[in-house]
Amino acid sequence: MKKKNELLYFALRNTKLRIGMAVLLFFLLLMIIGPHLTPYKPADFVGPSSAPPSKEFWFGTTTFGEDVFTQFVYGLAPTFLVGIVGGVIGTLLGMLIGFVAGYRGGAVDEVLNILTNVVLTIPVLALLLVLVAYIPVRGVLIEAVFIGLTSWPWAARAIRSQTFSLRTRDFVGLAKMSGMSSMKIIFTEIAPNMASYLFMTFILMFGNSILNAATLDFLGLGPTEGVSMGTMMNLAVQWSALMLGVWWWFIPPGIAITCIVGSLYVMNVGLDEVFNPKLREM
Amino acid sequence: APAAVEYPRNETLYTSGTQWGAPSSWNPLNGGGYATGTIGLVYETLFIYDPLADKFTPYLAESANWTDATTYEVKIRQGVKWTNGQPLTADDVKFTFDIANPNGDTKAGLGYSALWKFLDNIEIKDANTVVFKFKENPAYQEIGFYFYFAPILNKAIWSKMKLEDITGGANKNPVGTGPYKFQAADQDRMVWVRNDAWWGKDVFGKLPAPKYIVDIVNGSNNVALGKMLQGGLDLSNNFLPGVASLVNGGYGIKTYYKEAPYMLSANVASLLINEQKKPMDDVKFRTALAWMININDIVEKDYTGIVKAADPTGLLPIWDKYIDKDQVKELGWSYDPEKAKKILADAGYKDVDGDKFLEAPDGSKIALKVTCPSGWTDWMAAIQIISRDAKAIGLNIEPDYPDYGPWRDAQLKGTFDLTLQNEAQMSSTVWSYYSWIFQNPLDKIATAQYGNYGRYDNKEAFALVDQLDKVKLGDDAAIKEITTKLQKITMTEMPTIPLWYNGLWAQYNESVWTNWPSADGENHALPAMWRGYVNMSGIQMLLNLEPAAKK
Amino acid sequence: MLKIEDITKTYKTGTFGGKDLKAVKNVSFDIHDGEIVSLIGESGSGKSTIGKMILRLISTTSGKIYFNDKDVSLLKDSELKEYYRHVQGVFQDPFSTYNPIFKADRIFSVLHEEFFPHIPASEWKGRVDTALKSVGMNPAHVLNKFPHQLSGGQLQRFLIARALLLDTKFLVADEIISMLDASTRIDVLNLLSDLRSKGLSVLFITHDLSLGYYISERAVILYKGSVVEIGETKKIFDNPVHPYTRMLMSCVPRLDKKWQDVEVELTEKKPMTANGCVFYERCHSEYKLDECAHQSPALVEVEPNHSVACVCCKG
Amino acid sequence: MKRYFGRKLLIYALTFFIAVTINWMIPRFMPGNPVDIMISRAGLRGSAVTQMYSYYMDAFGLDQPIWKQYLNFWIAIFHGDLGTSIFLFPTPVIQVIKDALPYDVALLLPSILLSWFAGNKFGALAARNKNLDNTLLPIGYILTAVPYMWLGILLAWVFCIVIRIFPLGGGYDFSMQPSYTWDFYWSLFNHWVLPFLSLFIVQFGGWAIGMRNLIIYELEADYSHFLEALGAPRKLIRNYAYNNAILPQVTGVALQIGVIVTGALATEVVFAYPGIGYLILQAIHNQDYFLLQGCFLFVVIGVLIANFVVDIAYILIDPRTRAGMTGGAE
Amino acid sequence: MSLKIENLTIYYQTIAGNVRALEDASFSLADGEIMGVAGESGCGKSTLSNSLIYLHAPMKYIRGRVFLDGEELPIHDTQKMNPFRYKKISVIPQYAMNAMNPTKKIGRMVEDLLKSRGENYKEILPEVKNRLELVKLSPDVLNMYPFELSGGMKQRMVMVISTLLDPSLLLADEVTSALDVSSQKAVAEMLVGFRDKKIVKSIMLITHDISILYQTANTIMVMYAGQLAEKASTETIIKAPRHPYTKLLISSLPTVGVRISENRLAGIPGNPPLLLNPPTGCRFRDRCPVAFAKCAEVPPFVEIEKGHFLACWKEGKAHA
Ligand SMILES: Nc1ncnc2c1ncn2[C@@H]1O[C@H](COP(=O)(O)OP(=O)(O)OP(=O)(O)O)[C@@H](O)[C@H]1O
Ligand SMILES: Nc1ncnc2c1ncn2[C@@H]1O[C@H](COP(=O)(O)OP(=O)(O)OP(=O)(O)O)[C@@H](O)[C@H]1O
Ligand SMILES: [Mg+2]
Ligand SMILES: [Mg+2]
Repeated sequence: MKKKNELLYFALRNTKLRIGMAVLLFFLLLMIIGPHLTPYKPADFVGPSSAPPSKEFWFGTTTFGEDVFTQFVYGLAPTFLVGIVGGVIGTLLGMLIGFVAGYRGGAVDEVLNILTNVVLTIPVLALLLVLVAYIPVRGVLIEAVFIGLTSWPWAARAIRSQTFSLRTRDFVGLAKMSGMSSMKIIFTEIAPNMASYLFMTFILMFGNSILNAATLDFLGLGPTEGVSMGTMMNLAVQWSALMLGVWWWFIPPGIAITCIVGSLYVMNVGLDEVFNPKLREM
Repeated sequence: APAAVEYPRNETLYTSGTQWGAPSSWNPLNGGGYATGTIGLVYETLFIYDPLADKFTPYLAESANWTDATTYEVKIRQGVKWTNGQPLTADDVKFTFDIANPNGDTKAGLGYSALWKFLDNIEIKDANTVVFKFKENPAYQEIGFYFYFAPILNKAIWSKMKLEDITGGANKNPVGTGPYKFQAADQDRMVWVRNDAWWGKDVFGKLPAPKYIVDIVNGSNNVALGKMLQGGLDLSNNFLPGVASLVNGGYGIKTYYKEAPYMLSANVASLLINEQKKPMDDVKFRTALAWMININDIVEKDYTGIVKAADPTGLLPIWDKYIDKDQVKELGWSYDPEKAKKILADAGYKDVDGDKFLEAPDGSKIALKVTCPSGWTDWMAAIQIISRDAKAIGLNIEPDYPDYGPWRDAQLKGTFDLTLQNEAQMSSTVWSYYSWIFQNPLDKIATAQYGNYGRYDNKEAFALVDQLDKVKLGDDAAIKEITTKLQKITMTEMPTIPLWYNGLWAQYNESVWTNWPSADGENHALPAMWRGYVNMSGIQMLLNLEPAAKK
Repeated sequence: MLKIEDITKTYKTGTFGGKDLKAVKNVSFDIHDGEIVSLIGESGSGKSTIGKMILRLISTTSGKIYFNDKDVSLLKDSELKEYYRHVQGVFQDPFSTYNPIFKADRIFSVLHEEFFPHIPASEWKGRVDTALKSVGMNPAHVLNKFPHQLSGGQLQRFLIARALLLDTKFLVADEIISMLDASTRIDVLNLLSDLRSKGLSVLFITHDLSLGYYISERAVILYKGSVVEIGETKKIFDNPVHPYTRMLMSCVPRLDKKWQDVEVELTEKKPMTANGCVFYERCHSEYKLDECAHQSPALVEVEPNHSVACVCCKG
Repeated sequence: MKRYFGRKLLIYALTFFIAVTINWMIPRFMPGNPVDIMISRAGLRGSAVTQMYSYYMDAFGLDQPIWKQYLNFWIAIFHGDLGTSIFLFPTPVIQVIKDALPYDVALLLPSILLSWFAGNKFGALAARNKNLDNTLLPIGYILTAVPYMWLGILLAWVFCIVIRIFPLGGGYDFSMQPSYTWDFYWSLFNHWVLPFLSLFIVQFGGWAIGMRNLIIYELEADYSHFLEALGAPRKLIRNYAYNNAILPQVTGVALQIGVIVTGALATEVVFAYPGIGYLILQAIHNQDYFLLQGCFLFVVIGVLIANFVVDIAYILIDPRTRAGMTGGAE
Repeated sequence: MSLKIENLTIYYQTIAGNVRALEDASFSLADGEIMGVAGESGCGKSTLSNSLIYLHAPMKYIRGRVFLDGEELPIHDTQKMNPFRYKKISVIPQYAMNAMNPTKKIGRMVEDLLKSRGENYKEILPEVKNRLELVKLSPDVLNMYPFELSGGMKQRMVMVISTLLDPSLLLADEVTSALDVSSQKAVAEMLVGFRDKKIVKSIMLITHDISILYQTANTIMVMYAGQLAEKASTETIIKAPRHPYTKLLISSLPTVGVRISENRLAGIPGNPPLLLNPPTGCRFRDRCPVAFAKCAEVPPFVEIEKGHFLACWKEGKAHA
């Protein structure tokens, strides 16, 4: 009990965590209430072409006269979705492979290790570009799944080595002597011990998924429907928004991605400080 | 180390917008892939065709005439030299056409091989005269098309080549008769240097003003526009969205017209309809589609006014003279959703199951996709508008953006519902447009079909297109008569729905070169380096250019 | 009850698994009902390895371990679970034996779940309380606490209580008191001894001879994975024969006698002679012979219930 | 040592094998026939279509049984033949890549190495200076979180359009021909700067943060405390911490290479810089399967080589692995 | 009088409050003296030793003064302490196994360390080799990395490093705990040797293993829960302890020759108090068999006999 309170105390006191959390919450909130703040739909041609920000169109309009603010708030959801789905899949895969490799050791470890190395050395996003280019219909979800499926190796590696050191701990031996099955030991004894680590892994995956998705979207290989921060940037660039001075179309999505991903990274460091007493500032 | 070779700004014309990948072939027979300018700057054709004036100008040919209904005598221009010093001969011309003969010795499959459908043989009358002997009843329209299309080759060089080199070789050392010679090429550029010994110097009284032409490989619109703004690009044949605001914004950027649509019309973007699928096989349904599309939104919102709405006949402005205006008034359409609704209601389309979408008269659900390749942003916006308008009258039509490959595949295999296409380009003959719509025969459609992707079947129309093909060049009355019938078919049967005319995208910067083509100036050439356009008066544009410094 | 026959354990070591390390070499001994046997040796001599092999936490490379005449290595799922009902272990570091993020008494509820799911919770609680009391703890004081809120001695007693909850017949106690304070050590030791009187057998692993002597009937002295001396504890202590045992004896810090001025040869990372006596390099015995370098001596009984593996007592 | 290299080689070989196989599968299991596309691009009609269709099918070996195509593919690879580009027909893919490769090397190597050095130095600096840590580090976080291409576009806009101090597009000035002159090098440099910067800046942030965190860990390590207790000056302790923290950063490079390659891809697109990344996108948009295969293969090879170099480098600089492999003390 | 400590009080700052790990410790250490510090885990032994050389957060200096060779040590001032460290006072830390930079050759690290302290490595090198010989290490270890050494070797290497500058006081915290009986003996004897060879003047040897202290120390100081309990010559502490805690502690130690069947030893009932909110007065009160009302006050640590200090109301009074 005491320990948890202590973590909470440090978590609440940690500036990095607080700032990161605040930024993230802000965007989450915007994602939720944003669509209610705007009377338009993202693909509606509602205003004059390329109008600068004004009272009516807070972030201005696109070349087509779409409301940038509307696109922006609607685009947040896919962005978070990619982050979460990609992050969850990546983390789960990383956990599964990391745990099994680390816990089992021996030949299983060897094989999984090679698999990890293979996926790690294949330039994943290049592969992703190639694969994604051929999928007939592309949705945010498929994109997210793809990203998740290819982003696990580093996590698997890290989790494996953690598991490796944990599995020799005596409490694992005790669990074995209590007749627990391997899977049960992994998930009830080892995993909870790495909870903070896994959480941080997820956060990094979350951020990376968003960045990867933005790159795909930007290259025109993102979802073919709906708006996301990446597709907004893609369209803005295709329609020469910056060159034509329509900066309001191009800047907000970039800032949003930077802020969201940045806040995740900052939170990660903050969490590290919370979980690791040595790094705490007294 | 060699000294730095530089192209002085005031002697160099920078162009872009044609070459989409590193220049990799200088083979004029490689229709889709030769480096910008290979035909036109280096290789020349017997004629050039000026669509704005609707005029064939003898070019490598000095003159030509039909001595009888099946005999075409072409006089080769005197004093034309290949850049390797050899003179151009009748042999070269004969050779050029002979290799494309499917029954000849070489049997190269070339863009103008189809000429041999009508051609019997080629004879050399004298050193300067070539006689083309046609079979009975030749298709004059198509023949004219091939004559300004086929690049004349140097027999001495090409006759030594193997078939695969003729059709697919890179021809890295192009020897032509044109005003420019190969200078250098790299992944991102193609450099031509002027051929000061060009025959045109005497004929036109001048050489093209730019000593060098540097064609920049397209990066992205963004980069092209950036370079344009930096003044590093004289002619951009890119589709640059938003250029309207630049033309009026004091950036020194000019277009053919001073106001909307700014650009000449180059091709027609049509809604292709798969007539083999329900309910698109119902002409009423197709008609309703035509009435429901708010083309103005596409023109104004999507294209910010740089394109023009298409005439219901789909005929480009250069073919305006063939349009039967009264008939258009009677049979044509415009945006009227109420009318579209009524047509559908009358035809028995109603919402049976209460999902706010209409069902077909037989009660089956209608759920269609209208497609365009992912990443083609202007078209993506256009089909969004179409989908929106369709939903407004109760038709469930969703936009869909497959990648180019699957999209193209669906056309070739005829598996799409509705899609956009703009293959029908400006050409020397209106036949090219109708043959694209009514491509026949249906049963023999190859996978690499060109046209009629919706598999529209109409014997009468097919016959009319054949008849049109055989009209003599310049016989406008006959053309008008036949096309009036075809216009009627297209407007009542709706094999496709013409939507808007894509522009001959051309933006120029006058800081170094002036006297660009414009509606209000004297230069009425086509401002394009696009493939197939240099020999459609694009070369004229070059000849007309003047250095800005002179002023 | 437990019979160890000629077991060997080879580890793969080196950064990339290139080398073999024989941690245990052909060790045989047995433990009878209600007996405490000490396994004594320096760090790295393979004591824990033997303990873990008995507990099936690691596999044997060769040799057999029999529990009540059953080959332990052949046990599968339910049989293995049954085995763990009777054979349990307690380890050196009480803090690492507990999962730090759970309350310490989770070890009891896990047992409940795994072995006695049919017993109602209330009855189980009663059993836990009884077990805790029998190891001298007040359940009210120690339950519902995190490991770091309990002392090492308490945690070790928890583990012993855990063994009591099962039908434990045999306990591997691996250095269970070396991390404990002097004052708590003796309590845990006494507790072990009390359990013996309830019929429990214990393999008591330690590097401290005084502890082995204090508690066990028999002792096994291990050096570099090999048994060098084995027999009744009293006999070994009163009459240590093997030079290694003697050296160990001389090094034990005692409260009654100051260290003699005997040179200690330190265990450096010295290469071992391939076939010779394991102790050859460190041996200063007057009996040291040249042949010791080539030939490892077998265990020889020097008196009843006391065997030594040294040339000095050949015949 | 042998075993270690044996295993590494196995992994590399396997990766290569899998990558090449994926590579081969790409054009075969994707919708659309590349030959159809070639033909429709050439605008052929009538009998010319069938004629050229069979000609190209034969030329690309697509008319052979699938297993044979696979075999041929491998044989061709070992002959350095990656087929012919469709989009840049008739240029051999290998030639296309050869032309683009120097640009990638010029972009990637310096950006990786320089950002690594600068980032590490900066991170170390931040770890020892509270003010720096508090003010400049957030910037580091922001930099790592910036999407590469977005930064690229901003740079292009500011430096090419607004203040016009750098050219936009291409590998060197369009008014030049390659030559061994200073002017030419200067031009190369000018075109290189912005793409380089956009890669450099983002990576720089990542390394700086990584280093800062690692150093803080090292400063809490026992050996640091021991030195402190013996009154060693902070400078020495930090030097040690830095030298130890650099080790995981080396392995970090290997992990990062794939990511950076992708980043380079986006950057090249933004600046129309004629590298492989740009080619990949063009190949995708033009269904140039063979070019795509070739590019991907080269990226894989590049990444494998880079990883191998990092592996070796790591062995050389970390005494623990070095001794472990040569048999060291034991 | 080598070391003299007056009322040294050190707390740990935690969010839950101050952990009162060392309270009013006053004692002294003579030249040539090896003083063993014994006591249960958590009683403040390491705190005492660490505070003398490197007092850092979360440790907090509360009060007290420390004199070494007559000079006051500014222990609460990290900066001012630096000149004293290593040269006057040095430490073999509890974590000796990890005390050396894992990626530097040991010789290199020693060189760096010495240079940074303004010493000339070249001049000292022969002495380094001497010392290595003293602890039975070959000079080759200077060319090795720490991971190439066994635990015992590392321990001895750190011993050599720590004492290179002949400090006046050496703090040795649990230096034998992780070692085998044989290495334990060797290391302990080497420490004594260092003192005998006057390499160090006096040693504070911290361990919970009293039998080791019996073998090596001149005096033993017993601590309990952050307070000093008793300090006397080794013989006195082992044979005639006065503090009830010491008595119980000594009587619970098994030693060779004792068998459970013959002589069942007994432990000390109860647990030491938490130092976050320790009981007032004598902290052993709750577990003490002879505690009485007076024990609610903190007993002073007084000299009851020559060299025998004690903090107990009962025992102390009886002989005062
Ligand atoms: N998992 C392992 N992998 C490789 N070697 C190991 C492993 N576990 C133990 N060893 C080695 O086997 C030998 C015996 O180890 P073991 O733990 O059994 O010794 P021990 O007698 O219990 O020592 P200690 O008193 O230090 O616990 C040692 O040299 C050790 O380094
Ligand atoms: N960093 C810290 N933060 C809070 N409390 C601490 C910290 N370090 C030690 N303590 C507390 O201070 C008290 C004394 O600790 P110290 O390490 O001095 O004990 P010790 O006698 O050396 O014990 P051991 O024998 O286990 O090393 C203990 O109660 C401990 O819980
Ligand atoms: Mg052990
Ligand atoms: Mg301590």
